[in-house]
Formats: sequence, C-alpha cells, structure tokens
Amino acid sequence: MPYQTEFLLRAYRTMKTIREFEERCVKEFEGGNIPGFTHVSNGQEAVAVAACIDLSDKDIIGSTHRGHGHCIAKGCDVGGMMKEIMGRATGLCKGKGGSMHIADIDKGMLGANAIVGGGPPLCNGAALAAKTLGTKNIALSFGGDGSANQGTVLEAMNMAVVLKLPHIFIYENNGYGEGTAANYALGCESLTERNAGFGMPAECVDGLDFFATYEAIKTAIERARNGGGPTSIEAMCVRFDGHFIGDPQLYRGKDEIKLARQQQDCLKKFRERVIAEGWLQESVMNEIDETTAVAIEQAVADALAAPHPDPATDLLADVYCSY
Amino acid sequence: MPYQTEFLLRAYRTMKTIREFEERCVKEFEGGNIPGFTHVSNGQEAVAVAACIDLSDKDIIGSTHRGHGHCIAKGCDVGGMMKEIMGRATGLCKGKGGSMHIADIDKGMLGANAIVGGGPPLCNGAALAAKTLGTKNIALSFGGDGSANQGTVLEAMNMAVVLKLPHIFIYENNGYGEGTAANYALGCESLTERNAGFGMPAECVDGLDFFATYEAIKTAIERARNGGGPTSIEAMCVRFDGHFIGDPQLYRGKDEIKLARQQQDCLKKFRERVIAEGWLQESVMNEIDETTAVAIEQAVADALAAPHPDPATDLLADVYCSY
Amino acid sequence: MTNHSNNPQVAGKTSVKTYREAINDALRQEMRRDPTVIVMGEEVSGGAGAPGQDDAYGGVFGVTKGLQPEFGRERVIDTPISESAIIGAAAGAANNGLRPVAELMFFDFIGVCFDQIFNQAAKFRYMFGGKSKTPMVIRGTVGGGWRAGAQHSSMLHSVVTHMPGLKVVMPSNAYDAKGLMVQAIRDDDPVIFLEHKIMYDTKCEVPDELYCIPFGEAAFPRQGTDVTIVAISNMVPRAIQAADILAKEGISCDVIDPRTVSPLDDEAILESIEVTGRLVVVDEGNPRCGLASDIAGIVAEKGFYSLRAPIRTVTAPHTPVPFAPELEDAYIPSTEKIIAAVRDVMGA
Amino acid sequence: MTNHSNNPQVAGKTSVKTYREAINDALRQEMRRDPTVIVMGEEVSGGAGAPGQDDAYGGVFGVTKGLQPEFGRERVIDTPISESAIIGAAAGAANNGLRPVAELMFFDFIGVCFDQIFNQAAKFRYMFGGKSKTPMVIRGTVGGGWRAGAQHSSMLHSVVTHMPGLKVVMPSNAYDAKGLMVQAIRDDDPVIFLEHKIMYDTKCEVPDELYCIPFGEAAFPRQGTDVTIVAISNMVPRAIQAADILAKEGISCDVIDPRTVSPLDDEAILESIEVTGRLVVVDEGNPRCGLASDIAGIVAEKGFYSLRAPIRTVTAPHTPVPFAPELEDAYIPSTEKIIAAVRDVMGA
Ligand SMILES: Cc1ncc(C[n+]2csc(CCOP(=O)(O)OP(=O)(O)O)c2C)c(N)n1
Ligand SMILES: Cc1ncc(C[n+]2csc(CCOP(=O)(O)OP(=O)(O)O)c2C)c(N)n1
Ligand SMILES: [Mg+2]
Ligand SMILES: [Mg+2]
Repeated sequence: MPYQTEFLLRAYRTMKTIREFEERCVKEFEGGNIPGFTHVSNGQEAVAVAACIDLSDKDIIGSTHRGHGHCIAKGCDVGGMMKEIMGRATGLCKGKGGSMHIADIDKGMLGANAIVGGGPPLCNGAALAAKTLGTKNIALSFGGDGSANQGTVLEAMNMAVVLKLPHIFIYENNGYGEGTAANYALGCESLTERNAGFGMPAECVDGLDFFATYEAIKTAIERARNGGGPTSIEAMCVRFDGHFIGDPQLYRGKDEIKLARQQQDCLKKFRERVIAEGWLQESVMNEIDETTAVAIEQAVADALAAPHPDPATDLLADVYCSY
Repeated sequence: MPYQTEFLLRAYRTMKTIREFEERCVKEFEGGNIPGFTHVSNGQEAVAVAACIDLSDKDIIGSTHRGHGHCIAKGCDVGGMMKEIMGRATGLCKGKGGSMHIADIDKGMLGANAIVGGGPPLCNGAALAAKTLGTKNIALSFGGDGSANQGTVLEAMNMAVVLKLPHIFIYENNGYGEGTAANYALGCESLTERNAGFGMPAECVDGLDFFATYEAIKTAIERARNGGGPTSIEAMCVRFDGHFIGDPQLYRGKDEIKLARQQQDCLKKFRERVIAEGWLQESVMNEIDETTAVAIEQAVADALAAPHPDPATDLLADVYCSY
Repeated sequence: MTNHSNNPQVAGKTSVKTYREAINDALRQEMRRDPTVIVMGEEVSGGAGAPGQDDAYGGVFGVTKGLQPEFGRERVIDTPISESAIIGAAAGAANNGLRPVAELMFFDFIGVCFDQIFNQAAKFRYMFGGKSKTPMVIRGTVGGGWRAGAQHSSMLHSVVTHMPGLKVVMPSNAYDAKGLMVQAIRDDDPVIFLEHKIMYDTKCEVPDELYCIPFGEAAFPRQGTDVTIVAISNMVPRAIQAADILAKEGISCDVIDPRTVSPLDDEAILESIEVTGRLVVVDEGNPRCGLASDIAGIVAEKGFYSLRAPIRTVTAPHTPVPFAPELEDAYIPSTEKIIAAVRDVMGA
Repeated sequence: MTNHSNNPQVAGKTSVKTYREAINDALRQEMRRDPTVIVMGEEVSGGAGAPGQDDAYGGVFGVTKGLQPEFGRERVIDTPISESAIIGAAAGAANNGLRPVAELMFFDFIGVCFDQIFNQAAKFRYMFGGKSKTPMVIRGTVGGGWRAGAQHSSMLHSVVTHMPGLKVVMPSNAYDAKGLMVQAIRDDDPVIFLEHKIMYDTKCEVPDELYCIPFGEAAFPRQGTDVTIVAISNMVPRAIQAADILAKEGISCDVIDPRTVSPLDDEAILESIEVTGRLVVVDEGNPRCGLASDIAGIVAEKGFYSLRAPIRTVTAPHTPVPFAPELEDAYIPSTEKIIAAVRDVMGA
C-alpha cells in the first residue's frame, strides 16, 4: 500500500470536515446566523487537503476569499473558524476578520484574502523569510483561475523565480471567476503553460483526484525545501455552490451543478479509489462521516452560544502593536 | 529593391535625428540647460523608427521614461520637444511635462511615462477605442526589458488577448533595467516565450537590424489592423549611454560601451546594409547627417531662446477641463 | 425624501426609483444618446464565456443589469480580474474618442490600480500642457454596513479627493445619483463616482428624462439656523434624521450635502456658518487627512470669524472596518453620535 | 542646525553627517545588531547579474551604498521592477521573523503597490484580531525641487496618514533621520519612512552610536510666543528660516516639527496654541484632505478657544507637480509664503 492508513484517514477526515463545514455554512448563512457574504469551497476539498497535508505549522499558506477549506486543511480549529464567521469575540480573529479574513499565524495560516491576488506576493515574503533564515520551511499560496490574471500574482511568480523562493503557487481552476468563465478571462490556451513560461516547473493536475494532486504537490514541496525554487500547480476542480452563498448562478449550464455533484465529487472519487484499492474500509469512512457531522454540529452550537464582541473594548483595539 | 527610396531616406533621417537629438541632450544636460533627470535612447533608434514608420497620426503609441526616440519616430516636432525638455512655455506640453512626460495627442503620441509599466494598459484603451469605433487604427506600446516584470504590463497583455485588441507590445530589451541585468530580473529563459504563453504571437528580433525589426512589426501591424489581435515583439538592442544622463554606469563591463558603439550601432548597420545592397548612396546619407545636425542645432538654439512659463498664469492652468 | 431646494426643474414624468435603478437609468439613457459611452469591468454583464444565461449579473449589485442585452458585448465589456488594465483601458480609450464608464466592483480595489487613476488619468491634462482630455468615469462601491470586512467596506473618497485632476462624486439619494451620473458621463475630466452599497435600495421620486446635476453645487435637505451639519453619502440620511429629531427639541439644523466632494461647494458651507456659527461634519471615512478635517480646515481658515463654537467632526475611528456587526455598527457614525455632536456644539 | 530641545541625550562621539549618511548609518548599524533586518528593492545594491561593479548604485540616491558588500545579496536584495511583489514580500517576511526595510525608489510608485500597503500590511493586525505583527519599514523618497515632473515629485504622505495601521515618519534633518530610522526598524508595526530627496545632502551633528527617537514626539526647532508654525519634512528648514527673519521684526514664532505624522503629537501643537493663539501649517503636499487641513481640523476642534485668528495653511496648490523650474518653485511653499501667512495671522 503506497499510503499509510493514518495518512488516508487524515486525508478523508479533513476533506469530509471541509465538506461538512461548508455545507453547514450555507445552511447557517441562509438561516441568518452568518453576517456579510461568504464563499464556500465545497467540491474543491481535495486540492486544499492534498496541498496542506504534508505541511507543518511552520510552513506558511496564503489563502483567498474562498478560504475555509485551506484553513481547515492547515489545521485551524473549526470551532474558532465558525465563531469567526459568525462574528463572535472568541473567533479565531476575535470576530474582526470574518470569513474573508480568517488567519491563524500559529498554524502557519497567513490569512484568507478578500483581494484577489493579494496572497501570492505575501507568500513570497514567507518564503523569503524561510530562505533567509535557513529554516527549510516553505510557503504555498492558493489562488483561483481568475486570480491568475491579476498583475500582483504575475509579478509575484517572476519574483519567486528570480529569488528562487520556496513557494508553491496553487491555482484552483474551478472554471469560473464569479460568473465569468476561466476560458474567457484567461487569454492563453493553458494557464500551466503560461506559468511555465515564467521559468518554473508547472503542472496541471486533476484536482478531483486527491492522489494525483497530492503527488504533484509533494514533488513541488520537496523541490522547494531543497532549494529548487517555486512551482506552479494548476488543479482542475469544480465549485459545487455559487460564487457567494446566495448566488443565483444564472451563468451556469443546465444541470451543470447537479451533474458535477454526481460525477465530479472529489470525496466520492476518494472513497471509490480507496475502497477499490482495498486501502480503507467503507465502514471506517462512514464512521468518520458521523464523527465529522457531530464535530461540526458542535462547532455551530458553540459558535451560536459564543459571546459577541464588545465595541467599548474591542473596536479600537489591535490596530497597532503600540501607537 | 524591396523598399522605396523615400522610405529608406525617411528611416535613415529619422534614426539620425534621434541620434543627434539624444547626443545633444546629453551635451545640453551637462551644460546645465536641461533641468531634472533625463533618459536618452541613443543606440536604440532602429526599434523606434521601425515601429512607427508605417503608423499614421491616428495610430497611437505609448512610450516610456526613455521616450525621445519614440516621439521623434512618431512625428513629434523636435523643436517643441527640445523646448519641453528645457521646460519652456512653448514646449510641446508648455513646459509642464518635461522629458518624462512628452505627449502629442495630435500625432498619436499618448505620452512618455515616468511610471515603468504605465503605458501598456493605456494603449489597450487606445486599441479598444479603435476597435469599438471601428477605425482600423492600432496602438503600439513601448516598454523595456525591466518593464516586462511589472504587473500592470503582464495583465495588460492578457487583457489585450481576451479583448482581441489591435495592440502591439514592443519590448526593447537593452539588457538592463537601470543597473540590473535583464537576465537577472527576468526569471524566464526567454521573454518572448513567456509572452507567447499569454496567447499572442510573439517574436524576438535583432533590434539593431532596422529591416528585421521593421518586417516583424509590419506583420504585427497588419494582423492588428485586420482584427487579429495583439502581438509581442522583443527587440534586442543596446543602450549607448547610462540609465540617466550622468549615470556612472559602474555596473557595465570593461569596454562594453566602447565595443557596443563600435560594433552594435544600428545606424552604422543600416548604412552598411543599404550601401551594400545598393539601395542608397553614401553621399545622400552624409547629406542627411548634415541637415539633421543643422536642424537639431536650430532646435536647441530656438529652445534656449524660448520663453519660460509664467507661474502667475500657468501654474494653476489645465488641471481640469473645467472645475 | 430629500429636499433638493436648488435642483433644476426637470420636465416630464417622474417615478419612484431606487438608487440602483437611477444609476442604471442614467447609464442606459446616456448609452442610447451617445454611442461613444461604454461600460466595462468585472461582471458588468456577467456570464462571459459561460454556458448559462448572458447578463447573468449585470454587476454584482445589479447596477448595470440589462445594458449588455441592449448594447451588446462590444459596449458592455466583461473583463478579467485585472483592475490596472481596466482603468488603464478606460483612460486610454477616453483619450481616443470614447467615454468609458469603468467599474471597480468595490472601491477598495483602488489598491491594485491606483497608479492608473492618480498618476495617469488624473495627471494627463496637466502634464501634457492642457492638450488632452480624459472623459472617463470610475464607478466604485464604498462604505460599510454590509458586514463585508476590512477589505470591502472602506470609503477612500478622501484619498481620491486629495488628488488634483480627479473629480469625486458621492450621491446620497436616487435623484442625485441619476443627475450626477449623467453629468459624470458628459464631463470631460476623470470622475470618481462613489456609490454607497447600503443605499442601493433606497428610493425617491426621480425624473424619467435625462438631467444633469452640476458638480460643486451642494444640496440643502434641511434648512436651519443653529448648527450647520455637513454630511455626505450614506451620512446624509442620518444627518437628516438627526436634524428632524433635534428640531423637536428646538435645535434648528442646516443640513448640507455637498454631493461632490471635489469640487467642493465650500461657499455654501461658509454661508451657512455665517448664520449658524456652528459646524458638525459627518463622514463615514477615517479621520486622519479625511474629508471631515478637510472641511473643518477650510472653515477654520475662511470662516473663522463666524465660528461661535469648536468644530466637531463625526467620523469612523482610526481603525480598519471590523467584521462583527456590533463592531461595524459602532464604527460607522450613527444618528445618535450626530445628535450628540450637535448638542455638544450647542452647549458650547 | 535644528534645536532638538526634547531629544534624548546620546552618549559618545558625534560627527557631521548628511541626511543620506545618517539613514545609511542607521541601516548598517541595525543590520549589524540584528540579523533579521534585511533591505530590499530596486537597485538597493545595483548591478545584479551585470558584468561590472557590484553595489553599483547602493540605491539611486546612494542611501543603501555599502550595505550589500558588507551583508551580502541574501540580506540586501535587488529585485525586479515589481513593486507589489516587493512590498508583499516585505509584509509576508515581516510576519515570519524578518524585519524588512523595503525601498520604493520614489514614493510616487505606491500607485502600483498600494493594495499591499494599505489593505494588507496595514490591516493584518486588526483583521486577525491582534494575532500578527508586521515589523516592516517602507522607505520612499518624496517631494519636489528636483525637476522630476508630475510622477516623481509628489509627497503623498497624507494618503498613508489616512490609513489606520500605518505609521508615517518624515524626518527633516539628519539627526532625526537616524534616530527615527532606528525606531522604525525596531518598531513592530508597518512604518512608512519618507525621505525628502532634496534634503539628502543637508548635514548636522549626528551621534555615531545607535539611538531611537520615539514616534509621536515633536521637535521644537524654534520657540516663540506669537505664532505657532507647524511644518514637516523639507518645510521645516523653511519654517525655521521664516521664523528667524520674523524674529528680527519682533514676531516670535514657535516652530513645531512633528517628525512623525502618524502618530501625530497633537498635544504639542495644542499646547503651543494655548500660548500663541495663532497657527500656520506648512505642508508641501496637496491641500485637499491633506495634512495641513488635518492639523487645522484638529485644532479647530480641540484648540478652538485658544485661537485668536483664522488658521492659515500654506501648501502646494491643487495641481500635479509641474516640470519647469519656475513653475515647480512656485508650486512648493516658499519661505516668503510662510512669512506672508504669519504676517497675515498676526495682522488679524
Ligand atoms: C482585486 C479584486 N478584484 C475583484 C474582486 C472581486 N472578486 C472576488 S472573488 C472574484 C472571483 C475570483 O475568481 P477566482 O480567482 O477564479 O476564484 P474563485 O472564486 O473561483 O475561487 C472576484 C472578481 C476582489 N475581491 N478583489
Ligand atoms: C513603477 C516604477 N518603478 C520603478 C521606476 C524607476 N525606474 C525608472 S526606469 C527603470 C528601469 C526600466 O528598465 P527598462 O524597462 O528595461 O527600460 P530602460 O530604462 O532599459 O529603457 C526604473 C527601475 C519607475 N519609474 N517606475
Ligand atoms: Mg475560479
Ligand atoms: Mg532595459
């Protein structure tokens, strides 16, 4: 068996946690318990988990507006996350960040980012720190197909090559940036080829296939840790929900989502594969499904019971370390 | 003869005018007659002229901090330019712009640009106007090897492809961005290949060879006029002077400049070629040399005699059309 | 709703329209009238290249809905997520015969295209000695109240007001929104048109015909003699509410809505202060180098001898916009805070 | 030169240093002391990948000269022309154990990296609930007088002062430059350090040792009782000159140099006004939503009862910076204009 049981269980549990978390976010949002606007990543779990499963807390990731999955994959506490998304004082960011700004520096999670393309330049910095301090840590940034057209991202790729930074650029190509097709907004035939043109190894993988994605990223991580510089990985995947919760998704094809949920579900694919290969038993995964559901249920209950921030003490706090 | 005599004479005269103008700028700057800081383009004349010689006043170019050659090639009046560079009231921009901001909308010269990478997004706009209005005009932007790493430029290329804009991106690769080698700052092996990755035809030419450069750009212009969208042309060339006038150029190799002036002079190459091919006679070119020198002498004399702007009337004028 | 004491009389029918509809009206009618007007930005139509419905969004706030079906993708242009390229294209096109209306979905995104705004579009005319014009509009949504967090809720009008060469428009109601948008499109200078996202559903009577509201002319939604309240954008309804409450206590407030903050109708403010001697400036933006102190500074210089009490500014604090509703509500100046400030200057 | 009445006593030798040398000193000494301090930007060493001499520039103004030979290219990093990537890398590195000093060759270039400054670095700590720190310095050159034209001569300090989360430092002399740079490097928040390019060759006695000047504490280069003049950066020497000329006429000016504009030592200003009752604010920046009206607004709110005359602001006009020397000289506030403003408030 090419993978340890513990590894497979962890991968499945984490993906399932994301799925459960995101679907619950939709429900809680619709129920009025989540303020603002929120982007969920269900359908894209395999990429987040494949990218983060081998990282330590000292490795840094930078995320996007669609960041819950990355956070969970990087080890952020789902309770703290749910509280944050609900704007509670005991949330991961004391309720000041919200869904689009969850960060957890202790876990090497440098922040979701509500600015498309905001993260990759920052991850260059995390990678630069690792390189300068000789820690062998790496940085990994997530971005969507749409983000790939943002100038900040493009120049970050060049900079990473020039400075040989241990930074893996993950592009989750879910086919859309909001309601615009990736194929429309990307003038090129292939994002991966465009990125390869910047002078770094670039690979396109099936982001619904946890194992293919994992192997490609693993190679990239090894290269980065050994001073081989950056890599670009484009992971083809599917967004099960709208751009934001509540998006009527008029731009999607008839039955597109239904079919995707049936045929392009990375969790189903994972289950099928591990069962077919005889790596895990269905019952173990069913058990995980149950415990995960319970955990998320608990996270929601805790979040709903959690205290709200107090403007008198919290509004003006933490703008500066000192001022 | 593949080229009309008139065409060859015009090409030579324009290149020579640029050379004379730039060398005179150096002298006048050193003599204290030009305020501020100034970037000259001598050595790179062939690219400017090859790019602009077929353009009409309705075709638009966008230039850079090193813009004198582009202006002259696009038909700007050298007298008005010299006055502008000397900050006189009768300069092309009434002395308000200076060397880094020369523009002449009537000539389709949308401005030098002191922001590296400032021009290409703007030229997309000129191209968009041409496309929307159906004028068949085109836009052409100049940029250096260094500018190619600026995010604004990279995203402008993608946008041009997506909107199929008639916009030719000229990259003058003179080997340096200030004192940094192009090879260092460009993480890729080949800028042309990187640009091709964006989904547009991309060609690398010998920018010292007027004819090679001209032919490549001519093809690109035709394609653009016929709705074929953008092209990238990288022209390899040489900067004879410092980044700015007065630059000690410590970063350059021993004898690098001397050898370049001897062996990589696009004007010499042009002369040699047209004489060898029997397309022009040496004496005609010598005559052009003389009349050009006289014309620039006159431009300088006129500029030195030109009135200075008057703060009382000029300082507050022309911020808005109306306010 | 608002009393537009100095508004032009517009002939013809009116109807109740939302702020969103009023802007859509202005865009559509101007696009019909003038073929050089184009609209561009992310999702201004929506659905580009996608299998589903065209015009799927019409802007994420629906402001440009219906334009693409009427005018086509050549004039209603969906773009990649490349704000520098969007603004640059608009500026370059404006110099070459078009009148582009470019959208920044959230004005917070000026960070990735600021150079094209303040160093390029804004400065062309001056740098080029008056020989170019850049008739473009940049539409952007501003403001909090939407629980959108620190990077999607800023005002940032003060930053563009600082910039010579830009005009900055901040309508506070649907009537003004339409007339100011028409003016913005016809204006030959680059105009920043800031739509407060919390106001999109607010309504009032709006003429069906086209009309312009000139820049630099304030509106006077309430007239009074004790205290001048200058408020912009989303703060205007709150200032009006405060004035109405205070009127019952016998405090008479002169509420001024500058409508455009560059140019600013400082004369209207100074004239009012001659009468009232007291000034409260209300601004949802951050305080340092913001519009509130800008206006306070102007009055302290030019209206000093009229002043009978310290100027009071009511602004957001010097913090980013927090996410949690309780915090965001405390962040945005409230009617209560305006009332307190007015009482304060009256007591003084 | 300047009289630093409230400066810390620094032990040890002093020597005459230029503003440029003082900053270089601070960087070099801090880099020696703290291995996590790095310097990055375009041409901060110069000559990367080129056949000629290494450290060919040491910054285009020579401020970082000699650092790369001493600390190597791993700590003095030449970058491509990619300002967003430069600032982003500095911010990301600052969150991960380094103390980067990133250079924007001209601060006018914030246009291409503004998001990374105000939406990212500045907001991290607040958005993340106080759980991160971003100890970075962004050095940038500001100001006119160099005939560099509209895109290389702006001040733009008001724009960053507007932004919560940033600190903004504007030294007016070599002594302050060194002490403030040391503080900036050691500070745990993102600091914008603005060097006026026209001051690089100005000199004064500067301690050889390391010392910090705390943020938010003004200097008082001249003390007086008739008029308070607040001036920053390059305007400080002009304000001093004006004060010295006016002193001969019997007008006694209290010149205040805030040194940092965020945080701002408003107490010092308010205390001074209690004595003088008159305020002139001098700022090379543009007027609208600028620092001058910011300070005027604060005083009109908090120091109103001390004021005996209208506040006068002396700023650049609401125009881009013109190129021609006559125009640029008229653009930048002159000693004469400061004197006229003081006479004006005295006559009042
Ligand atoms: C600079 C900037 N521009 C635009 C937006 C608005 N916006 C948020 S998400 C998004 C689409 C991003 O698409 P993609 O990168 O493919 O990520 P996905 O949503 O598919 O995960 C857009 C346009 C933004 N947040 N920031
Ligand atoms: C945004 C921005 N960054 C940096 C600079 C400073 N600068 C001016 S020219 C230049 C080098 C440009 O190199 P390249 O594009 O190769 O053009 P070249 O000077 O070789 O013609 C730099 C860094 C600038 N003007 N604008
Ligand atoms: Mg996507
Ligand atoms: Mg170059």
